[in-house]
Amino acid sequence: MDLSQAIRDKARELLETGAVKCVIGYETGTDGINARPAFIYEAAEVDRLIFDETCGHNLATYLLHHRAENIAVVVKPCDSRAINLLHGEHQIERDKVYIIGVVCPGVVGRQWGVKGRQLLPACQACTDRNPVVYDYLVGEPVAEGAPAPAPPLPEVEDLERMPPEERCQFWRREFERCIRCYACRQACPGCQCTECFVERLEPEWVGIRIDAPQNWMWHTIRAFHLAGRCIECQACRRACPVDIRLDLLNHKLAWEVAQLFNFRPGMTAEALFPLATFVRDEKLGVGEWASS
Amino acid sequence: MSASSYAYYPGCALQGTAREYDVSTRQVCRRLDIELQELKEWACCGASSAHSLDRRLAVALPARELAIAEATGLPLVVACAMCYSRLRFAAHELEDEAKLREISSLIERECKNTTQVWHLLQVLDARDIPIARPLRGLRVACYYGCLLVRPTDITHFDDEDNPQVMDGLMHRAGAETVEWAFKTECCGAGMPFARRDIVLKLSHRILAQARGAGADCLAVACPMCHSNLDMQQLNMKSVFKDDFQIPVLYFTQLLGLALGFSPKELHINKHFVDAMPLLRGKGLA
Amino acid sequence: MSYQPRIIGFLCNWCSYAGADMAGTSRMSYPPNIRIIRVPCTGRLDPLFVAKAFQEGADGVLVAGCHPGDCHYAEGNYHARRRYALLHLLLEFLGIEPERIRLEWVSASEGKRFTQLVTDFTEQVARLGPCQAVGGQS
Amino acid sequence: MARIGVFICHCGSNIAGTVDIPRVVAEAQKLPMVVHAEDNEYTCSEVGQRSLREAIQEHRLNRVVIGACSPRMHENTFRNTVASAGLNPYLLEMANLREHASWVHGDQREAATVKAIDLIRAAVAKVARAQPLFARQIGVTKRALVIGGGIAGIQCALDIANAGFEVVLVERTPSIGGRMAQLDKTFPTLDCSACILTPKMVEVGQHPRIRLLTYAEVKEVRGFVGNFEADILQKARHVDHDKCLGCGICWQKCPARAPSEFDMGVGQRTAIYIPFAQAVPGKPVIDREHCRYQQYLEWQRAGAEGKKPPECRICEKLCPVGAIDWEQRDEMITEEFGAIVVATGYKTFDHSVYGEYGGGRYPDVITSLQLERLMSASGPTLGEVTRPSDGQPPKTVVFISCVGSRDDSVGRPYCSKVCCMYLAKQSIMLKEHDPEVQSYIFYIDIRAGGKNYEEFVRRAQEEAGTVYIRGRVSKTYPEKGKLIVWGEDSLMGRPVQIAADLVVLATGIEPSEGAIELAQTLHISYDVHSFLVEAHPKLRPVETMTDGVFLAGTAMGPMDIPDSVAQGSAAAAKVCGLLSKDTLALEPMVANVNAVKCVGCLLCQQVCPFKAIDTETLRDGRIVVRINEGLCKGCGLCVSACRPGAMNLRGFSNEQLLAQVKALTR
Repeated sequence: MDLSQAIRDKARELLETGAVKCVIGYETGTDGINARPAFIYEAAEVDRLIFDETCGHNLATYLLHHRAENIAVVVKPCDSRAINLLHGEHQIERDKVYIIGVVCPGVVGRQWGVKGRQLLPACQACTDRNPVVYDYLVGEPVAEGAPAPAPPLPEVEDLERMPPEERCQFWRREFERCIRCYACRQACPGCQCTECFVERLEPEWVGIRIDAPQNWMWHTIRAFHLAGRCIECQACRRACPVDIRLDLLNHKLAWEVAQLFNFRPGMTAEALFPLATFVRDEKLGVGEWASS
Repeated sequence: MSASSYAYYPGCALQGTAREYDVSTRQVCRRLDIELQELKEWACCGASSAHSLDRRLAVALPARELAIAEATGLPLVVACAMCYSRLRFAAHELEDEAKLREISSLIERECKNTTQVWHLLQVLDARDIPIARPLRGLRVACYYGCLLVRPTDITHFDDEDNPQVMDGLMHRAGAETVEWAFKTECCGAGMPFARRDIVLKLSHRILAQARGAGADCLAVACPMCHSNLDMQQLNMKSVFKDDFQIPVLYFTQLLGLALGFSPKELHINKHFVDAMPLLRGKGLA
Repeated sequence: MSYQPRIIGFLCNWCSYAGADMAGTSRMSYPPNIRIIRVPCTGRLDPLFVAKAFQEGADGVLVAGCHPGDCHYAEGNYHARRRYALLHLLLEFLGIEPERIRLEWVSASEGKRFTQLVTDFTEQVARLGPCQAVGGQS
Repeated sequence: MARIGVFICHCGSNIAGTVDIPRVVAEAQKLPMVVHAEDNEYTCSEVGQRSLREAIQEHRLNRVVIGACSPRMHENTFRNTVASAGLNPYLLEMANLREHASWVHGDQREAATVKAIDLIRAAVAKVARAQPLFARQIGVTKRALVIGGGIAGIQCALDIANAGFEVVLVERTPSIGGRMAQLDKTFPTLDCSACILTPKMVEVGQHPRIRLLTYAEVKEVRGFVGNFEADILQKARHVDHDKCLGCGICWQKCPARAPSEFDMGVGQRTAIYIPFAQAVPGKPVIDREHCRYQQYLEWQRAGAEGKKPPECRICEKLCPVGAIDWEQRDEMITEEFGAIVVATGYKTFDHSVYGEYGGGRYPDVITSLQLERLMSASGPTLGEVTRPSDGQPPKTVVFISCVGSRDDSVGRPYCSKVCCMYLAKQSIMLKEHDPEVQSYIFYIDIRAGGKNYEEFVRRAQEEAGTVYIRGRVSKTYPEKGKLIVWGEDSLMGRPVQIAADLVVLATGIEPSEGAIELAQTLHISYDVHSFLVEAHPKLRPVETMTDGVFLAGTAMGPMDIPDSVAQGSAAAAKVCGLLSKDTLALEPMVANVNAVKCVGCLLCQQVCPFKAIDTETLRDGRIVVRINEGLCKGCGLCVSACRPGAMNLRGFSNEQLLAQVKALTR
């Protein structure tokens, strides 16, 4: 059966039985090409729902705004890891969320004019095709080996090879463009704070001025707050109006967390966040200076 | 260990003094549908002398055999306890990556140290054994020797003081096994030429304990043990005035009997202490 | 005058701050560049203070606490070790030379070690020159 | 508006000799919010302190910065000074101009002066953001909980109770007495162990201020110093101890048998039993596993299939007071305490890893504690030492020391401390029991450090004729009714062989079962061997890192009876010191939560080493965290883990640290 139809059928059943108040899914946007999030409250409206390769948004983020009611949400594998993340961090009540998981064919970036077919680079490298958590699965599950972290993106490796000055120039060029609209934060399921540090006057972590050092500070803190938590759904990158390579920053940290702590966030809701624990005699390359 | 095909490393002893161990091993495995693929161009494992001469050589020699076995993609089975010990030792040493690189270049073969090394006892222990002729009434003292069990964290074989694998196989073959304390005591090993006095003393003690425990015969898994315990009985007679006349057999020979082979097919007639009167007496030959 | 790097040192109250005091009491001598901030524990120090110090113009940041197993609060330095391992990699990726950041263990009796550490670190940062990574005026 | 005063101390020439003080004062005066700056010869002197007090009043200062020595030196002094001038003591900040500037940069006047100015600037920035803090007072529940009824726990409970405080003593087995009760004699005096112990046990049982809970376990502990709450599981005894007179008819007539735990398996007990004759309380419990009636009930519950067990109930029929209560159930008792002492003791090492000694394989290889029971006049053989295999008295006995001690290969690198001495004792006692006995002791080193200990070992060698062989045993096997022991005499450099009648293994000491679970609920630390860890090995030997929780006896490591008793008393002294106070002042520099910003991710709860973070549900349904100020030690791990910035640390707030960073990077 067609994925869109399967989602519609399930959504109709859930709304008709009153199991949920709302189904969060995708519908075709006003340009007729790119999908956009859809919030369906009436069974009669379910035919608006679609699923295709333009359905990039991570809808799990919207659960943060609908904590009180029973909600169904359509998730791709990476989005499903966000659900586990939110569940593990006590941001959602699992029994209030009905998860419609979709076996993911990969998604494309925003399409201009016509629908393209080039999957996002992250999706090309991605090996996680099945959602890690769901109540109802749409599509045939793909046989998978043991989940392994994707190898570092070539661009990350290129950056690592650069001398520090070049690397910092690269990031200066990226961060200079930032207009501090915080769309990346709004799109991110990991950003849950009621008041973001960046908007606080005391302590003033980030100055109000939009300039290179303040932008640097904003992006550094944002990246570190997501270290070990980012599930690399690319929502921030997609949301960025000036196309800052936030994905590289996130990917670097996700890769390092996997290497240092053998950890991938969101694979289960119960897994212990690596910065919430420690191993007494681990060697992490810091604090190992021996005086002569 | 459920595979039916194994790479097989006989080792030098099984081509010479312990022919009967090789023959009975092949017979038993054939009957149990275990395919043994003898390693091509196999050579010395270094046993008994290399490790007292050169530490690198002691690893390089068995590592070469491990590399050859690795190329077959099959798990490796050995019958000789000395070979088992050296191969396990090498595999243990090669867990160190620097060592692995050094040795690989030394033997001019790629070795990833992925070969699983099993002793024949472990392989047979995991199989069904269709007994044709139970060894009823035969009281066996299972003698494991030192090399299979020690050091435990390298050989990963069995309890080092009171191993049970061979006893279990003998029970399945219908024999009784005696409870005794010398299953893993030293027999004198490679010293019969240099210090025959020591070998005689140690082997004599083992045989005396086996006899005291009421054994009709010993079952062994090591060619060196076998020659000490079997061949030296003649000398014990002159030194200790103690004529044991206790047959010493490879466990594969006893298992072969139970599987229905004739003593001749298992070369049981090739030992110094003749086992035939005992077997005839028990109605097993 | 030759280039003088600006170094911030965050020292835990129980071990490393006392170790720095020990260096003083023993009249040891080390380069004057380091400015020490006392914190109860390396685990108290959000690694982002280190990032903030760089953004504000520091050329090097030293964080020092009790040796593993000696934390006054039993576990603070173990958590710090994980956090700093990650921060280190993040800042390096952003173009800050890893030699500008140090997390080390100094006990209350290691005045000498503290002196050596600060001397060593100051020289190391001085060789790198001013930290340009954050860029622009702040 | 902050009005800050800055006071620069010359410290004689210690600071003034290197730092240009007038320049520092002049620079300090320019700093924002600084309304007064001065220098003093010695700020800590009476003159200096008076000047400080006067300046606070004259300039209406509400914040103070003192540039002087290390705060580790004089912070408390100056806190008291500013408090005496009416200022909150936490509105003070020190800049360490001496240890961190003048003393380490003695030859660099300019650099040291610049650094001093920077440090003053940072201190001003920090103190401007300081909040007044108040030490909260909390009440103290004047009762103590002692966990473990061995000699350490007994001594501790008695000392606390005799000082006038109530004590609840919880013991897991049916009687107090512990390991000491199992011993026949004690070294080096050869006192009869029971004779010196039982009076203390009786005193515990009769003490008006001690409540004894035997056959009970502490399951969970909540709260903090002065205010603990413990859940104690009273296991069902099936005997109503209020009715029971302890007449003993039930355990004399009970037909069911089980190996006696108290006799280390070398003797038997009945299913309704007291562990030993002098048990306190001297009233029995029914062991459900071995009781025939319980087996019958179990058979009924399982569907009444197979052979029907006898419906026994003999104890019930014979009990003159009707104390048998089949309906009794496990019961959870919750009590409040001000202090807790952990004295959970030890168990012996499982020797089965040493296959070469033959323990478990040959019946005449026994442990030293089993021999102790065989030697005891109240033991299963009434003090006649016999071989388990054939009941014959042994004539040649081999002792093997360090079985599970000083051996890294079995994960026990430590010395169990008492074995050398009890082996000497046992060899002497065997000789006294039967002059024909010859003892051999295989040892690694003889450790006899203690009052009259070395002399005692000499006595074993010279009077009892015990042969000490320095070396280890390689094999033990039976031959012709004897146990042949092979070993090495490493002093003579040759192998030895002894034909023994009995082999005794000196099994080492390791923590009791369940010690880790208890440590976890009490939140005290334990080492790699699961021994509990004291707060400081030299200076705080019976305290833990959790205020109000103390340790005594072998739960923290091997020790002998006098050390255990001393620790019991030491812990009691600490408890009494605590309970003698009506209130406790809590450390005010602890974490606090801004519930508005908290998103309830609970990461702080996961990182807190002191379990000081609870959750609460707000009226709008949000779950947020709350600091338990009694438990919080102010480490700040939660603060640095808190992404939303809801958590802060009083005295080291984010605002303050950030202000310092900015002041120092200016």
